[in-house]
Order: sequence, then structure tokens, then C-alpha cells
Amino acid sequence: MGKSNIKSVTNPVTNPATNPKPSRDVTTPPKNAAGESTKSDIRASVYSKEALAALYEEMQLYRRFEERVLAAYQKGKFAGFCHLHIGQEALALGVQKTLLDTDHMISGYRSHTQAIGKGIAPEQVFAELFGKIDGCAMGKGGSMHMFSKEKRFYGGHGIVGGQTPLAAGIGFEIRYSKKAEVVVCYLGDGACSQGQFFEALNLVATWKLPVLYIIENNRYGMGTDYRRVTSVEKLAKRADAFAIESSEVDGMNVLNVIEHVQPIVDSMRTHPRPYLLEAMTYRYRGHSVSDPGLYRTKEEVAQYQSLDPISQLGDFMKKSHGYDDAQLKDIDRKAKARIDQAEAFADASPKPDVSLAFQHVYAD
Amino acid sequence: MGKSNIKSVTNPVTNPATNPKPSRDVTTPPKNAAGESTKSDIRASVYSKEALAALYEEMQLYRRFEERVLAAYQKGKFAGFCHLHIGQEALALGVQKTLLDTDHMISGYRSHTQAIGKGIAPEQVFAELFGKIDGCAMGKGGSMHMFSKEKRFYGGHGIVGGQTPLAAGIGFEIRYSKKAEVVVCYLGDGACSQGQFFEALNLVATWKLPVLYIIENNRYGMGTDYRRVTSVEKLAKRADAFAIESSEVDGMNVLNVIEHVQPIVDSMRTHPRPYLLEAMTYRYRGHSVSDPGLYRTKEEVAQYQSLDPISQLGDFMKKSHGYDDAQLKDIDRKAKARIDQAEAFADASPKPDVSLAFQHVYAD
Amino acid sequence: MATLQFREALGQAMAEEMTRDPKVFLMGEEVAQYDGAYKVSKGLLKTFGPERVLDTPISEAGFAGVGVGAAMAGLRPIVEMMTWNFGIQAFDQIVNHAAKMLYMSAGQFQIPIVFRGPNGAAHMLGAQHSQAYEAMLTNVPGLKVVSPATPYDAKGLLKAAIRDNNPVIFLESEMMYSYKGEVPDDEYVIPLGVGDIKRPGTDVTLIAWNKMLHLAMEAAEALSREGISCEVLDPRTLQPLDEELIFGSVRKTHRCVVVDESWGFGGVSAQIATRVQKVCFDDLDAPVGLVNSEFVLMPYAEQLEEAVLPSLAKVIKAVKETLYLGT
Amino acid sequence: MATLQFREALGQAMAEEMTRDPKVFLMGEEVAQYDGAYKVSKGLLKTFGPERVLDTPISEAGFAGVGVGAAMAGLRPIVEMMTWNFGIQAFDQIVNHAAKMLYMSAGQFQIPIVFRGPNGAAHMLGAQHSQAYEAMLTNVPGLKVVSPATPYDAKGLLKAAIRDNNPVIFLESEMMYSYKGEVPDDEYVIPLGVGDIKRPGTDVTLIAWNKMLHLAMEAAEALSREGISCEVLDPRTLQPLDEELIFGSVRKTHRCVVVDESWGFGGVSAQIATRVQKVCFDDLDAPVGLVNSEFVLMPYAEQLEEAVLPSLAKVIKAVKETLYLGT
Ligand SMILES: Cc1ncc(C[n+]2csc(CCOP(=O)(O)OP(=O)(O)O)c2C)c(N)n1
Ligand SMILES: Cc1ncc(C[n+]2csc(CCOP(=O)(O)OP(=O)(O)O)c2C)c(N)n1
Ligand SMILES: [Mg+2]
Ligand SMILES: [Mg+2]
Repeated sequence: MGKSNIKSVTNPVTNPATNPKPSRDVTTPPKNAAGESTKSDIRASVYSKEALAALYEEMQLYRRFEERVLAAYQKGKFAGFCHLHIGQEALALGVQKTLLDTDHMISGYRSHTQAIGKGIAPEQVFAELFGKIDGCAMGKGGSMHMFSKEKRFYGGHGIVGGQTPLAAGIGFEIRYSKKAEVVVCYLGDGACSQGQFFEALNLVATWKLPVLYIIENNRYGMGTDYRRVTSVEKLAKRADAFAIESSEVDGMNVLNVIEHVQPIVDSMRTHPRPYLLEAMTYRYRGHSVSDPGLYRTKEEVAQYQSLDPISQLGDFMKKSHGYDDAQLKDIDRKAKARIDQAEAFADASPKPDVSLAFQHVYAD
Repeated sequence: MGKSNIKSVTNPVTNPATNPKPSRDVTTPPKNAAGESTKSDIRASVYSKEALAALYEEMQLYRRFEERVLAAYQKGKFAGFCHLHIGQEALALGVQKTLLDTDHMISGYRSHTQAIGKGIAPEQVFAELFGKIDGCAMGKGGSMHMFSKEKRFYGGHGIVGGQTPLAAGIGFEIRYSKKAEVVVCYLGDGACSQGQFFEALNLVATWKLPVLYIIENNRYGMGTDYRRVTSVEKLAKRADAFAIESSEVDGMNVLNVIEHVQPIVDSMRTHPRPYLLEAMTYRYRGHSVSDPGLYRTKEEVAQYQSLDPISQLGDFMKKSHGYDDAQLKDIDRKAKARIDQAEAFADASPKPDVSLAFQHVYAD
Repeated sequence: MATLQFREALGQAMAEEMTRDPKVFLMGEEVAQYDGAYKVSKGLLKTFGPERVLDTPISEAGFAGVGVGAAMAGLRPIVEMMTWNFGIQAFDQIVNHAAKMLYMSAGQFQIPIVFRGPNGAAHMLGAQHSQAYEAMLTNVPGLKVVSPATPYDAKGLLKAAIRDNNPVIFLESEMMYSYKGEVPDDEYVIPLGVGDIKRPGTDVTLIAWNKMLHLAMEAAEALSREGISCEVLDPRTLQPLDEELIFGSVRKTHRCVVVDESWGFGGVSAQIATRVQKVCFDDLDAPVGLVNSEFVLMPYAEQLEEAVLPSLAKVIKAVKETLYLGT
Repeated sequence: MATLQFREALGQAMAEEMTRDPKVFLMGEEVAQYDGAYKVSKGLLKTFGPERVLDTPISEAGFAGVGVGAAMAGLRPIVEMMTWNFGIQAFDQIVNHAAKMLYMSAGQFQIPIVFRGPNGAAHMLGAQHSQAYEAMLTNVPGLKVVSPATPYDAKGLLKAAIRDNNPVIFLESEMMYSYKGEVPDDEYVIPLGVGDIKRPGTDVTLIAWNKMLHLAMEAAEALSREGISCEVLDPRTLQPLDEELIFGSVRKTHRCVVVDESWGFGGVSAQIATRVQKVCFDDLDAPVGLVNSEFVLMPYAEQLEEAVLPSLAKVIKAVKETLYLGT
């Protein structure tokens, strides 16, 4: 892993006393002397009961959303490609919690939950999947192409790796306009062998652009174990070629993610520069809904499911703040209700008129 | 720099006693205890008088060739782009001396001398420049596109970086056919920011292909100091992303180059795998013959010219084997005579018939 | 005769050629352990082993270039593009390197390589996964371009493509992989550059390939019920085009409609129209009619996608227009 | 009126637009400290500083994508491709991203970007440095394509391209950078999509753009001495095409010849021929004639290159053919 200077950066933003972040409901826990992330007893004192409930609810929302999407697909309510994020929710949520509304996000085609996290209503995402007029791209984008200019979610892209130079461009605008914002760009373990990604890394490093590239290492690109198609075990090493700071994080634990990413983001905001984070995670389902996933053993899947991000958070909440199963179930129920509402909204939304196909080819 | 295992590899080919290399007129000097390259007194005993004269003559041939090419261009004897290798001869020569005829080479557009080194007659290179039928590509390729299938010189390519995956493909064939050959692929300091190059690096590393990538770091890509368009000083670091072995060599001293590269090539031959070498060098002339090179100070050019590869070798020959200026001049005269002959040949060669333009679009 | 799926016909072609010639190998994303994203290479890894059937990283430019380099060095690679939408990342290697190498080297370095994969729209895959690339790829001398419509043609043409000493672009379709058709048990090869009359007729020459051939056949059938006889011509190879077959048919029917899934600005359909108006100027009783995808990007929603693609109604309308029949 | 070189006219257009709008910036290889490989951006670094005039690494896909991303975020990039032969490395970003973004996002993300650089053959640069790319780039909805032939048009069109809210491909030519022409001192903008009659005439409509316009003018001049009157039409913008101007001219002359440096398989010339035969079928007295580069790669040797490119003799021959005059 590239050496990180993050810890030594003096960053007023990370000091809650001098600069509280009102838009965030989760606060970064203080670091211990060694700068390591705190242990669970410290965490217990840092995360409020309400903050944890909010996290839990949002993570359940991601999960329930994708489950419902799968069910809708299987019922034939929509078609095309559909890539689910189930199992990878902690990363989407944890990273989102470190950002401000003014920050930017861009991703690949497995990005329903990231889009929702960035503020696109589940209603709009569902409607987009159903090809309805109230979709966040009026039904013209589809599962792989969620967009919201207002929420600064730049898509939803279908060309593996294609989003990585775009992220550099967004970072370029931040530098050009001298703003204290950051861009998060997600890509996969498969995507990180794309030439465009390396060109983008060189550009952000040379120009010191505030882009946080996050490799979601879910260990497979379609049916391919990532170790079969690259020569290194640690994908964050790709940063070394350009002396970009990098690190690795356990992407199955939302608190780990928040604590790891918050100082990175805060530091990038005040000292603009890129960063490459490799997040270890796992997708429970096949590559897309039509992939049976036969290239993995049941045992392997079960092993990762034993690290389930929702269960991990639930267990912590029980231990730290005395939550019980019934309470967690209640939260889950709220998430499900929200999904009911979103799907019903999408069901009711009209199909776009055929004339829409002829719009948006050129801007005026 | 990536850690190198080269030194610890037991390689029968590098032991001249058990496996003499008759096709080579320069032998690799033995290593000292620390495995470091030997000092000049040891060198003096290793390189014979004749071997040094041959090296000197070939390097002068490269130099005189390019000088004559420039003169011919300035006289209007041909047109188009023309990129000279003056100043970078030690690398071309030193690397060539470590190879067998059965090895493969591919390069960019600054490759007249490399092509000659690999065995294409100066006559054919000159004729190619003049767009004549006896050119190594019958006048259809031009300065940037020297080719010889027989000599295993795969071009002469005009798209910066485009040759790097091709080299991997040649390496693939070697592995496929289980041969003990290597591919040398030259690219520039500018080229090494091309996405294709990184994709190629990942492929050769994953598949363990015997490709020696040599970054000719002549410090400029056209008018751009390489440090302005990348974030690292040491370009060999690009290997680290893929855990490819790498090192740096002084490319202005032909003996350095030979001694550094020979064990690498020998080891790749028996233990197939890629290697990335960064060779520090300098081009005396502009990027192409039409570039006045105003982006560099006279002092800077003079400083590198004080390390001139031909003078360095000449000085060594004087010290080690008592050569004097007159003798060196004699050798030079031979080189010049060879160039006279080559140019005269090219002058006399006929222009291709127009019908040639319609051939070689498709193979039968 | 066996009844095979389109994908099986392609798989057989590769297997037979790999058996015949040890220099033929296959690489691409998911082609080995996963049997291909669309199962075209099913069983090849098991039969030929990991030296000859290789999963690549997601590096289209890189592995296309590896293919070209390997071809320079004497192998005969088959490179699968999971779809041509990703193949565009390899255009520098395909256009600047594969197509130009033989010429630049004055015949020294042949590039016997096949780049194959699905082209054009499937179903509700959106703008980045639905493009038809024949307009770009047929424009380049040095490349051959093939686009079969039936399992029979697919097998015979893929075998010819693999044996060809030039870079051949082989355009398939996700939608056709499960189409079934008869394929002889005995070996056969269909030469590149030879079109095929898929349905003889007298009133209008209807030219179409790949998925569009099936639409044209449907239209011909529907029109025959109205007493209009279409000759359906499948060029099968787009570069080079079987112009003589086209001109011969148009000289007979005096009318021509081309159905081309690509966008209608330039491309193969415009090339056919241009050549027909040039060579058959005095034979034509009506302008050459064209049916292309609408000149918009591909929307996701089902009914929008339908509105954008060539349809039965559009083809029938175009045919009737050349007959000056109101619709 | 000042007499300016083509390169100066382009440089002025960029300078004026950068002055007018702080969101406009320029990036590309050698555009800053070196003043551009062909000196088109001369002085811009000095005037606008290194934040707005940026030298990039040799990473066409990467910096094209940076441009597209910056446009998504609200800037108005000008991206110089040193030549379009290298621009093909960025086709994925141009075609899959720039062209499709507005549509995929249902109008949310505009991509106001100009990709500009020389296109086609210069002189003895060989196969990898001589390709004309209009056939590929005009085929894609969402892209506009401009290809001026005079300093006046170059300046006015580049200003329009920079102000346009869409990705605009701007095709220049190494050979024309030193061409001189009059350019008004006052500001002017030439709208995209509007062609120009460069020489009125009555017998044949001769359509050409970029370098070929000058060849067409030469041919018209030579033919006028034989009593043949050519109307020379410069579409200036290739996508969208000014079809009305073309049809109007052909309805008058009844004859049409297109001179297009690109290869003659599909492309803009075939598109024009296809549309003209369709819309002006009854007006045409002869098939539309086409002059393209020969369908071979570009050879290096001077006389071979000459034989491959459109020439005065070829244009004259094509015009006479449409007049059924022997040559
Ligand atoms: C350039 C390109 N090549 C191939 C594909 C087909 N494809 C879609 S997803 C995928 C695998 C990507 O894996 P990874 O980056 O690990 O992301 P994950 O699906 O695991 O989230 C491939 C090969 C594509 N969309 N784009
Ligand atoms: C893909 C591509 N982009 C741009 C160019 C134009 N170009 C030719 S040489 C060159 C500089 C290359 O510099 P470097 O790799 O350092 O090689 P050197 O010329 O120093 O030998 C550039 C930008 C090109 N030929 N190909
Ligand atoms: Mg993955
Ligand atoms: Mg250089």
C-alpha cells in the first residue's frame, strides 16, 4: 500500500469542536494515540443510539430495495441488465456518511444503493428501473444509468472503467473553481485493469485533483476471481505507480468504513489530492440477476455472509446500546414500508410517451 | 523500483564456460562479489580490443547514419516526420548486444538505429526513408515504420504506446510455442502514460510473458519535460502496480547497458517473465527534424552531451587498450564509408510503381 | 443435419478450427471458465485447455493488441469482445494496428485474427450497450466485416474468417444466439464476400443482415399476402460487399430497400444505396429506400426502444414507398 | 479585415471565447508551453495562464474523459487532439460517454465540449498518421461534426462550436494551417449546420469540405475554362448536414459530385449521395458521382500517396462523367 500522509495532516474539519458538521448524523470518533480506529467500547460512546438506528435503517433500506428489485425483475416487471449490490451495503453507506451534500459521486452500473445514498429518492430509482416517466432519468437510462444533477450523482455508467476519467474531470472542475469539495468514484476489481483508469490516476496525481477512487473489491468481475486476471493480490498497489496515497479497508463493517474514510475525505478537502482506497467486500448474488454464480462454492458465499454488514451493525447495536431483535425488526419494518411506497409509486408512474425517445439527442 | 530477483537466478546461459555464445562479439563481464557491475580495470580485461572496436564502429554507424539522414532531409531528399536517435545510441547498441538473432524487437517511431542494430541493412533503412522500392517496407512505411519479419523487427510504430500490447502478443506466442526467446519493446517517457501500456503490463505480468519493456527516458515527450505530465520522478515505478521486476540504468554508457541488461535477458529466457527497465538518456536534436527544441537550454543540452556515449566509449578504449585518436578516427571512417554506400544504394534504388499502392491491403 | 442454436454453430466452428490448426486460440473476457458471457465458447476450455482458451482482464485495448501481436508472430487468434460496445475501446488496435500492419510492412506481417462478438441492440440495455458498429468498421480498408443471420451461415462464415489471413470483424447478436437452424454434419466453409438470396422475389430487392434479415423475411412474408414479391438478399459479408449479387437483383426488380440496424448517416445502407444509384441508375424505378434505427441514442424503456429500432411496419412502409403505394 | 492564417483564425476564436467565458479552457498535448504542435494555441498560455491552458500527458482516452467529466460539472472544455489519428484512442469517451450522456440522463447533463484537431492526410506521414475520420464520427447521434475550409469559416464556426451545448467534433488539417484568408475585425459567429455556396454555378453541384474544398475550387476553375459551370457547395458542418442547401442546388444543376477525402465505403459522401438520390430522384440527370481516397491504407512514398488521394484529374473526370462527357 502506498504510504499515507493522511494521519499527519492537520485538518480543522475533523475537529468537531471548531467545525461541527451539522449535515451529518454520524460523527467521526476521535482517534486514539496511535491514530488507529477505536475499539468497540469507544465506539459505543461515540455513536448515539439514534445515529446507529439511522444507519441501520438506511442499510436495511439498501438491502430491502435490492431484494425488491430482484423480485420485481423475476415477476417480469422490467428487463435488461440488473446488477444488485446486496452484501456491499456497508461501503456505500459508510462512504456516503463521510460526504457533504455538495460533494460529488460517480459510479458504474451496480449503483442503485449508491444513488439512493446520494439522495435520489428510492421512488425515482424504482421508476427508472420500470422505465417510467418519474424515473431519475425518465426511463431513458435504466438500471445501469441512474443520474441526478441536483444530487450530484453523475451516473450510473455501463462501460467498465469509463467513469474513472469522468471523475477526474469532475475533480478538475473543483480545482478550477477552487472549491473545497471532493469526488467519490467507485469502480470494481475488474474495472481497475482498464487503461483509462491508469490514465486517470496519472492525471489526478499530476494535477492534484480531489478524487477518491474506491475499488469495490468484491473479488469477482462477472465469473472471474480477480486474482486470475491481475498479478497482484492488493489492488491498491495500483496507486504506487503514481505515488498516490492508498489504503485498504474492511468494507463489510459500516463503522470501519466511516472511521477509515472520514479523515481521508476531510484531508482531501483541505489539501486537494487524489486517494485510492481498496475496499474488501463481497456480492451475495450473481453478477447480474441472470447469473447463477456457479463459479463460487456455497461455502465461500456462506463465509462472507457470516460477515454480513447488517448483522454486524445489529450485533454492535445490541452490545453497545442494548437494542433487541424486536427493535431491530421495527427499524427493518420502516425500511420495508419505504420500499413498498417506492415500488407503488413506480407502479403508478406513467410510461413515457414515445416522443421522449426523440428528445435529449442534442441540447439547445 | 520493484525488487529484482534477477541476481539470484541461476542461469547457465550467463556462464560463458558452459555455454559460450558464438553469435555475440561482446561477452558479459563477470560480476563481483556484491553482484555490482565491474569497474573499469576489470572491464579492461574483459572486453577485447577487437570487441571494443566493433562496438565503437557500430555506435558510430548509428550516429553517422542519423546525421546523414538529417542532411538528406534538409536537402529535401525526403519528407514527412523524421525522428532522430542521436544521443541515445548506447542504449540501442547495448541492448542489442545482449540478444540472440532469434529474439524479437518492437519499437516506436524513433527506431532507425534499433532497426539497423536488429539486422536491417542501413541500405534498406535509407531506401525506406527515400520511399524507394528497396526499402525494408518497399517505401510504403517510411521513417516511422521500419519492418523486417526476417530479422524479427516488428516495427516501427507511429501510435505512441500502441506497440506495447503488440509486444505482449509476441511474448504470448513465445510462451504458446514454448520457446526460449525474449521480446524487447521500446517506448518513451511520454508513451509510458498511455493506458494501453498499463493494460499490457498487467497482461504480461499475469501471464508471465518474456517481454522486456524499456522506457527510453530521454526526459522529453516532444516539448514536454516528463516530470510535468506524470507524478513520479522514476518511471520504472509503473512496474510496482503489477509487482513486475524493474530497475534503472544509465543509458549513456554502452558497457553499463550491456552489463545491466545481459543478466536480465538471460534470466528471462530461462524463467519467462516480464521486466521493466528505465534507461536514462537524452536526445540531442529536436523531437523531429522540424522541432527547434526551444524548450531546453543550451546548457542542459551541453551537459548531456558531455556524457556522450561515443566519447565515453572512446575514452574507455584509450585508457583500457591504448587506442589513440587516429585509430578511433579510422574506425569512424569505416562507419562513414558504410553510410556513403547505404545512401548511394538508396539514391539508386527505383521509386515504386504506383500499382504498389494497391497491393497489401488484404492478404490472400 | 442437426438443429443447432446460433451459439452452438459458432462454438462448433471454433472447436473444429482449433482442432484443425494448433495455432488457433481464443481469448476474451469470461470465454474460458464461464464458457462465455453468452455461452458461445461452451466446452472449449475443457477440450483445449487453458493455454488455448484464455480469460482476459477487462482490458479490451490491451488484449486486442495481444491478439494483433500474436498474429504478427504467427498465431491465429480469435478475440471475443463481450459486445462491440466495449470493442470500441480497442479501435486503435483494430484500426491503426490490425488493419494497417500488412500494408505498412509491405506484406511482411499478416494479421490473421478474428474479432468477434455481439453487435447492436439486445433488449432494454440502454444507450451504452446497444450500438451497432458496422458503419465504423466497414469504412476501414484492411478489415473484413462479416455479419451472419443464421446458424448455418454463422458456422460456415466463422470457419472462413478463422482461416482468412486478414483481420476479420465478426458481428453477432445477443438476440440471435438462441435462434435455431439446420447445420450439416459434414464440414463446410462459406467463402467471405459472397451474399445469399434468402428468398427469391420479383418486385423489390430487400437487403438485410444479422437480426434485420429476420425482420426482412417477416416483411416479405407479410407483403406476399398483399401480392408484393420481395427478393430478400443477405449480403452476409459487409466488407467486401457482394455487389454483383446486389446489382443483379436490382436489375431484375428495379427497386431496392435496405434494412440496417445502424444509424442512418453513412454506413453500409448508404453505401449500398450509393452504389446501386450509381451502377443501376437507369434500372431503378424508385429511389433506394432505407430503414435504419432512428437517429437517436438508445433509450431504456421498452416502448421507446421499440420506437427507435427498425420494425415490421417501417420495413413494409419503405417497400411500399418504392412501389409508390400509399400506406 | 485582417489576413490571417488558418491557425491564427482558430487561435483567435479560442482566445475570444476564453475571454468571454471563464468556463472555457483548453487542454491537450503540447498546447501550452509549446504553443501547440501546429501552433494553433500560440500565446494562449501567456494570456490565460496554466489553469486554463493545460499540457496533458499522452493519454487521449484519459484527458478526453477529463473533458467530458469537467463538462458534466459545468465547464466548457476545448480538447485538442494532436491529430485525429490519436483521437481514436478516445472514441470510447467520445462515443459512449460524450455523445450519450445528455440522452441517458434525460437532459440533465449537457456536455458542452469541443474536440478539435487535424484530420486526414498531411504529406508523407504514412498509414497511421493519415486517416480521415468523418465517416465514423458523423455516424453518431449526439455529436456535431464541423469541418471548415477557410480561416473565415474556421473562426466563426469554432466560436459557435465552443458556445454550443453539445459535444462538437472539429476537424482541421495540418495542410491548411498556413492557408491565409480574410477575417473580419469585428466579432462574428457562423451557426453550425449551415452550408455555404463557395462558387455559384449551373451545370453540376460539386460538394466538398476541408482540404477537398480547395481541390473542388481548382477543378471548378479548370472546368469553367471548358465551359462547364460548377456550383461548389461547402457544407462546413457535416453533422447535421445542410440538406436543404444541397437539395436546392441539385434541383438547379441536376447533377452532383461529392469529393470526400475519407474512404469511399459509407461515410459523408455516401450519405449525401443517398439523400440526394432519395429526395432529388426525379431531378437527377446522372448518378451522384463520388471522389474518395482509394480504398487502400496510406502509403508513405510521395507518388503513391498522390495516387491514393483525390486529385484534380479525378474530380474533373467525375464531373465530366455526370455530364456524360468522355475524358
Ligand atoms: C469496457 C467493458 N468491458 C466489458 C464489459 C462487460 N462487463 C460488465 S460488468 C463486467 C465485470 C466487471 O467487474 P467488476 O469491475 O469487478 O465490478 P462488479 O461487477 O464486481 O461490481 C464486465 C466484464 C463492460 N461493461 N465494459
Ligand atoms: C497516441 C498518440 N498520441 C500522440 C502522438 C503524437 N506524438 C508523437 S511522438 C510524441 C511524444 C512522445 O514522447 P516519448 O514517448 O517520450 O518519445 P520520444 O519522442 O522522446 O522518443 C507525441 C505526443 C502519437 N503519435 N500517438
Ligand atoms: Mg467485482
Ligand atoms: Mg521522450
